[in-house]
Amino acid sequence: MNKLLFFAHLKDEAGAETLSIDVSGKTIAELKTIVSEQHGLTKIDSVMTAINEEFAEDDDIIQQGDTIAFIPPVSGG
Amino acid sequence: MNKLLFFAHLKDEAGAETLSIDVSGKTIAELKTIVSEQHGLTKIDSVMTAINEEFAEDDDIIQQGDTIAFIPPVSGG
Amino acid sequence: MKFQISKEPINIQQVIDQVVQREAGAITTFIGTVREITHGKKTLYLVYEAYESMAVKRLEQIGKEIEERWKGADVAIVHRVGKLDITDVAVVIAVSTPHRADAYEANRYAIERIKEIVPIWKKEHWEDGQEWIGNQLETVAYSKGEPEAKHLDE
Amino acid sequence: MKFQISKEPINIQQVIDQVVQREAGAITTFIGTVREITHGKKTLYLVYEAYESMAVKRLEQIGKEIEERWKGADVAIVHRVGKLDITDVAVVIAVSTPHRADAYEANRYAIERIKEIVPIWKKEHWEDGQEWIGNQLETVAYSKGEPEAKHLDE
Repeated sequence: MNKLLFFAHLKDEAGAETLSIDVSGKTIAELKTIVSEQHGLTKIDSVMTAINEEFAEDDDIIQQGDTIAFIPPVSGG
Repeated sequence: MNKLLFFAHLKDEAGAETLSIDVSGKTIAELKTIVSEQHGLTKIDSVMTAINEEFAEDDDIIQQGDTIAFIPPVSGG
Repeated sequence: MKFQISKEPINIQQVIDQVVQREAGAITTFIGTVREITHGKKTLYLVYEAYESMAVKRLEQIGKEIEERWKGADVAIVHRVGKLDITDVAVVIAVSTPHRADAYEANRYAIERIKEIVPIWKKEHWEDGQEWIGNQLETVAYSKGEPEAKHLDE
Repeated sequence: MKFQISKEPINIQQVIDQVVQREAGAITTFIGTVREITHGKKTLYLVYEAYESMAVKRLEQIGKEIEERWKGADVAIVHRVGKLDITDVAVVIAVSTPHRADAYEANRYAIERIKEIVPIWKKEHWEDGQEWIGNQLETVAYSKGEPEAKHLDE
């Protein structure tokens, strides 16, 4: 299984803070398409992702047990 | 009368912190020569002066009652 | 604990204390405060949210980047989360260095990097609504590299 | 009392408190601390002396210069005098501005101007002697104008 995390407006759009789903073997790009189509996430292209708290690239492959976070443009500071 | 103020190494050189002396009518340049010759102040050219707490120029004329400070290169901060 | 996400008000002096060193002649701090008016609009309050565990890692990363780029630099950063009122302190960055020019530059670098890579978001609340604020840029995972010159100076 | 010469240790938070404003999004501070090693020589302690009444006027002048150059800036500066040990705080400059770039620049301007026009002197005490420190430059009464680029960054 994998854990997906949604923050800021993505949390509102997805209607959830976390989601448990098995997406191991898929790329980040494939996962982005899935959450975009199935969970209503918009502007997915401007969303960064992290695997286990490290920034990920679109072609990174998700492993069993990975936690994937969807990170909209940050606005701290 | 006028009051002269000496700071930092000038205080050590002059052997005094303050000096009462009548120098009204003289320019700052003239006063510099006086304190240099009579009070052993060295490197007087790199010393700034202030009249009544405002920076002065060499050709400023000292008035009765003015306080003149001799200000070596500053090193605050 | 030089890199923290805090639910409580930040004690500025405590952040500074963590970078005091005998080799330092200069400490700079950056204190980000909640401004009332932005782009002509009146903010009532903000809510900051963080991906806390990752945010701490990215703050630590920024600290390491600075210590590599500026010799002898020491860094501490605390970012607040939760509801903040006008003039409340959102972030405190303290940097100490032997000489002052570095303390300013390294500190500035830290805030620019925070605005790029640290997963923290603010939601602005106005009289007529509320919105999560993003940097409004096409954003990629620039986990390394220089702050982008085009970055907005908000 | 936004511009002070202090015989007592400086309370940094109190200096910051004086520049908090609802229009500010950024506060920077510069904290000058006593460094142990300068030019390879070990300092034991420093003594700062000021022409106090004039120093306060010049700090006020620097504050005015900043408020004219950086819109919406607010400034407070406290300089310590007397005997200071290693890591003790000699000066605290706090500047608040609406946007952060100005807060860094205006703060940097303040410390450069202090090193030019504020009548304060330090005497360094080493194991083998002591000396009043000057800026080692040909110095004229530059009561106005930009900080000099050639100024040493100590």
